[in-house]
Amino acid sequence: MSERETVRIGVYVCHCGTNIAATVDVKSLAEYAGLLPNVVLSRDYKYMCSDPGQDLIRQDIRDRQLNRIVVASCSPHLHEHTFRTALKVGGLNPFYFHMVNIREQASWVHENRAQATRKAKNLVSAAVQRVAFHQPLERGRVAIQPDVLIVGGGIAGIHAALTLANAGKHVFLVEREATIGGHMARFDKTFPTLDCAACILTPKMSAVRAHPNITLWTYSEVTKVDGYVGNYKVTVLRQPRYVDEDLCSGCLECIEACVYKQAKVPDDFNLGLSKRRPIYIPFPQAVPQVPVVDPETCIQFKSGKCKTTCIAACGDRHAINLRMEPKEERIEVGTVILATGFQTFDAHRVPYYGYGKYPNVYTALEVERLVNASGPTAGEVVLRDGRRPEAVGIVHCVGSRDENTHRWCSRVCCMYSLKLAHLIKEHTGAEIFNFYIDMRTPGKGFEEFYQKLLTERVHFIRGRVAEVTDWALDPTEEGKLVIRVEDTLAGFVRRIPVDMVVLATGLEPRTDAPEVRRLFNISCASEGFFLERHPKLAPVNTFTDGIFLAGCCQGPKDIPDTVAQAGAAAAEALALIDAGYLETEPNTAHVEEEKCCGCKTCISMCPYHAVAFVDEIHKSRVNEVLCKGCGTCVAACPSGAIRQNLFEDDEIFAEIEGVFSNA
Amino acid sequence: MMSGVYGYFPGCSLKGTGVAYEESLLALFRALHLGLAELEDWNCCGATSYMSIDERDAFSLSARNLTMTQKAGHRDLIAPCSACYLALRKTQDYLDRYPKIAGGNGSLTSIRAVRVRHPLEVLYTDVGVERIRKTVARHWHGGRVACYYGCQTVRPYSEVDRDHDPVRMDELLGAAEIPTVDYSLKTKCCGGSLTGTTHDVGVRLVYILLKEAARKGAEAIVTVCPLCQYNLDAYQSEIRRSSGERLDMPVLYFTQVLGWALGAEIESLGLARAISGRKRIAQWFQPAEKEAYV
Amino acid sequence: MPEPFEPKIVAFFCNWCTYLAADLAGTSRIKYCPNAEVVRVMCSGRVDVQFVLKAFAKGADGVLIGGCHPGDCHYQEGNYKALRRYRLLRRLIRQMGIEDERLRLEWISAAEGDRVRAVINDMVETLKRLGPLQKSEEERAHLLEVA
Amino acid sequence: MQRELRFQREADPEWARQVSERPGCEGLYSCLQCGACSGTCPLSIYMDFTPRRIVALVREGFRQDALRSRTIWLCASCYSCAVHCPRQIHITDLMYSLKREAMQTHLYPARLPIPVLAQEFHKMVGRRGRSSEFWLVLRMALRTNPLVLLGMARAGWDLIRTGRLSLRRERIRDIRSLYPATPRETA
Repeated sequence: MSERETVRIGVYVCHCGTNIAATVDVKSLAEYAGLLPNVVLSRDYKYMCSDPGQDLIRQDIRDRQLNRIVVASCSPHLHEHTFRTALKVGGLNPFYFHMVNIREQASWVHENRAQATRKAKNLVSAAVQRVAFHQPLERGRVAIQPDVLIVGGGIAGIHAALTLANAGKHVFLVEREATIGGHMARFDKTFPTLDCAACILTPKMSAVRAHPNITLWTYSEVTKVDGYVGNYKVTVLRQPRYVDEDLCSGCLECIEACVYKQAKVPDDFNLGLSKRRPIYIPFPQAVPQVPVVDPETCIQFKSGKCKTTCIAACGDRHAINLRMEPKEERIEVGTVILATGFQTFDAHRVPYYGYGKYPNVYTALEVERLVNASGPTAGEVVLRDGRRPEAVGIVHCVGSRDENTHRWCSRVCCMYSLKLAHLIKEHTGAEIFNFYIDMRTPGKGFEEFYQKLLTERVHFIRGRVAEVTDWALDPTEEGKLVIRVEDTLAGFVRRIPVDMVVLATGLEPRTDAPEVRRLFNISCASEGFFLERHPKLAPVNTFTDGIFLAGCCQGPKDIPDTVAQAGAAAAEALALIDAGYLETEPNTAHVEEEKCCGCKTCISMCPYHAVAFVDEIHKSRVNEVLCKGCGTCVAACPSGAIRQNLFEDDEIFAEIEGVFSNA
Repeated sequence: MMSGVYGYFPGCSLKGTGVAYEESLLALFRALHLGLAELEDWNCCGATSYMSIDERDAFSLSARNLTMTQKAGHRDLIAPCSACYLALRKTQDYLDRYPKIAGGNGSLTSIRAVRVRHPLEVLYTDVGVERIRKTVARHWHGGRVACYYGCQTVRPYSEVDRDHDPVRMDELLGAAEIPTVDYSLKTKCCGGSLTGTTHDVGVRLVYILLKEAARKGAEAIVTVCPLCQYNLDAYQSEIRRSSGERLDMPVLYFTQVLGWALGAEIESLGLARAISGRKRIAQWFQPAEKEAYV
Repeated sequence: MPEPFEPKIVAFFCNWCTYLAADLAGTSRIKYCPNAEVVRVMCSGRVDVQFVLKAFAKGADGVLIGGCHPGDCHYQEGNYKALRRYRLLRRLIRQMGIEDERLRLEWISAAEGDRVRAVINDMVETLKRLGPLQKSEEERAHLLEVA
Repeated sequence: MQRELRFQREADPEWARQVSERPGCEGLYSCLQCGACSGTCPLSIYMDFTPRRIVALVREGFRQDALRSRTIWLCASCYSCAVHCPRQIHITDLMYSLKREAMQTHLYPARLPIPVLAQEFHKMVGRRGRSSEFWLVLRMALRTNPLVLLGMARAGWDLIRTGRLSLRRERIRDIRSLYPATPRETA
């Protein structure tokens, strides 16, 4: 700060309604602040972040010639930007500002009013001392590359991709499986409207395929991400599917021609409920309409002695190439949308429900395939032995709301259980028993759907099923699966024999979520789903600029919410792209050349190679474009030659001293 | 700990109704060349009843046994009775988590250093399925059996096996070529002392366990707990009289069948102490001459 | 009667993990001891040896550094640099007659709001056991010199 | 006719809070009332209140109903509820805690043999350090309903026949060390 100018600090203490005022004595805090050095004005106000609150700051800057502002309110992660903008509008450099977090770090975490207030005072005094040293800073700008990467081709990725593509942006859509469509492609009907999933999904899927602005890479995974918001450098590994997407016409004759006369390989799209050939297409409406060869089971790969009738069938198109190699694509994008979805809870983890032990215990997803007209049984709901079930039990909350597995409510199970109850009853006329802890139907038309099911005379028994067993205590139970449960409303224990048990398994983060998280440098919440920047104010943003979230990778949600979120993520990306640039934080490092002794300690400190050694002058120099502003080199410099904007040594020293004002 | 000897806590039952358990356990450990040293002047574990009267007294009992184990210099204490096993482990857990039970001046000290073990788990982890398979000395010519784990050996404070679907007894018997059936009630309660207090209820539970085992084609039930064995063994004639169902099912200790398979002296397995299914036992456990030398 | 000893902790929290964890503790209304005042830095790698010594010199009874878990650093490896520096610091302060338990480095991710409580409460307990950091003026001056 | 109305004044929430602070009973308030405990309990079908309802009664402070119930005594402590509970509540330990309180306040159901057995067991082991099954059953029967002895005669004879019933009265040498002399918590 220049010597001439005298520091005139304004301190503003926020009540945040009663969030702060209830535990921190805001009046005495403001009074205390008023007595601190360089403070010319100190106020407390109900909501500093509100317009009138911000106006206060602007006016005082004008009327009282304030040149430093301290706001004591919530976390800087919430409103630092808000107040900096207020300073800017008030004609002051936005970085003559420091924020004190007396909500998350005082009023919300301490009970004793006196102690909380004392702590708040120390924090304010620290800020007042610190802000005196603040310097005017200019934000840099990074241009935003208009192309977008979307990871995951489920309904979230598809919707986001189409939204952006329709807005004229180019989208790279990367999907791990051989087709896009995700979980939704496996569903038959969707709740509560019971409209067929395929009818609403497949048109979107083909639209993706056809769209000139979308580059679709299935059977591919992102393996490397470099760079920063505006220009991420991404490497995508494309697994060989052994059928050339450009040459293949999708006639599927190769599949018919396969030497395997009938299918032998468990079909994972149908969760093993049907079989496929070594060359196959996941499902009839798959996008792209291009077969895949599975080297694990293809004879040619195993023995090299196959008649390769598939290649013959393909004829002069020569689309099948069994020597296809994995391929790496390198792309540059400005923004990324993660739509990597979820996985369903593994029912083997709750052995007392007999999944994997009793053949007629199914997971809900398996039953989705059974009721599906294009499924393994063409929509016939039959047991593995071909029998039609006469009584079916649907067990809710499998792997949800349970400290032994997952604590959270998976949000969709109640509704899809109702849907399956309806469909199974429709297909088989069986007696259906729903076993639930609490029925959760908060959504448009959801409660009405529940009502409909009640009138369809589906049984609803409130109680968490204790066990599914083949132990028969009564002749009528012989050869059946017996569900033992307390009917908590009737008030006694019941044994209900059924032919089929459906486990409503919950939603959990994908096993590889931690790796994906590291790849894109974002955080996970405690359950393992990706962490949004703010649950209400920035629900699709992450803490890494330019990386957005859509769908169940951020937490369990149904299709309507997923699509809505995907649209929001696309809009956030668009906002960045169309702005054309993003203002960067100025907290980068720079070298004071006269002090630098050329020891090169800093060079090894920087993972971004932002610090380079300039041989001519035998000193280090920081490339401020590459610098991400961590300050590690600053702390490491033995001669104190490197400085970091906003985190200058004297600023932090002042803050440390301020903490000891011993209020 | 293959070297050294295991401390051994019989508990009241193994000196009374469960004496066959003790006999066969000792025989089996001899056959495996494992040392067992009975704890000097041990006291009752307090079982389940004690907890209902006075928590602190209950923990004092096990605390004493643990302290003496440590004094005796044993790292492991084997408690074959489910009730004893649970009482000892629960005591360790509670005295650790709740200093206020231990008493301000730590008068009750939880001896974490002592590892409370169940013979089933010792056989599975310290000896191992492989060694059992290699040591098999007699071919089983009995029928299929149902492995019954009961409750407390596989519940919260236990390390014996998975609490919902234990398998270790099945695996050990499998290694000894003893065929087992899939028994859905393997962890259901036998009623414990209820057969003595609310007799009808207790016997009903026993009846269900026996009936389901028979229904699954088991010709005998194998247990790991003296109380389970007693309940299932002692009331079959009563059930026969009241329900008219022909039940005469041997109820054995896993130490008896494994002892047999691993070549322990037959007369030391306490087989004569069975009440039900004596005929079947007599047939199954007679040594075929040629196999005596295997 | 004299007020019971309330230790004073200066906590340097990294912006991306530990500071967010503290925010989470706040939004989850988790209650913990009010003895720690947080200084926000972008990365635990920014925490300079001098900051720690300065804090002790100024009268801190303990210093806590909070960073992202290994492998999770927002800046790839700043937390490893912090770890190295921390090891050295522990030795240094020991030589200066400061018990090394008074300096603590913890990895706390954005999801671990409750860990903030656990760590701070535990540290307060430790410091209460150790008692206030007794330093004569000269000693403090010396600390400042080194800083 | 039995009135099935409860006035709030009959509830004792303070007692509920105290229970929730006893070792093992911490989970009390996190109960979902899902009934997994009752469903898996082998004895719930004989109880006057299912375990779930006991938790509900305790949590709402209906002390008398909970302490007078047969339920707490029928619990054979197989811990099945504890391993099934989605909130990891130690229901078995809650039952123990209620049994002890029912004992101390003499609220346990009259002529129910289970509490009697517990008392006799506690006495016997307290005096001798070990329990002798024969004498234990005998004392319990004499104090409740001697007729049960007839029912047990057969089983008893079988045991004697197979040498599994010893009439010896076990005793440990160092009886003093059984309960370390510490005054009960005063603070």
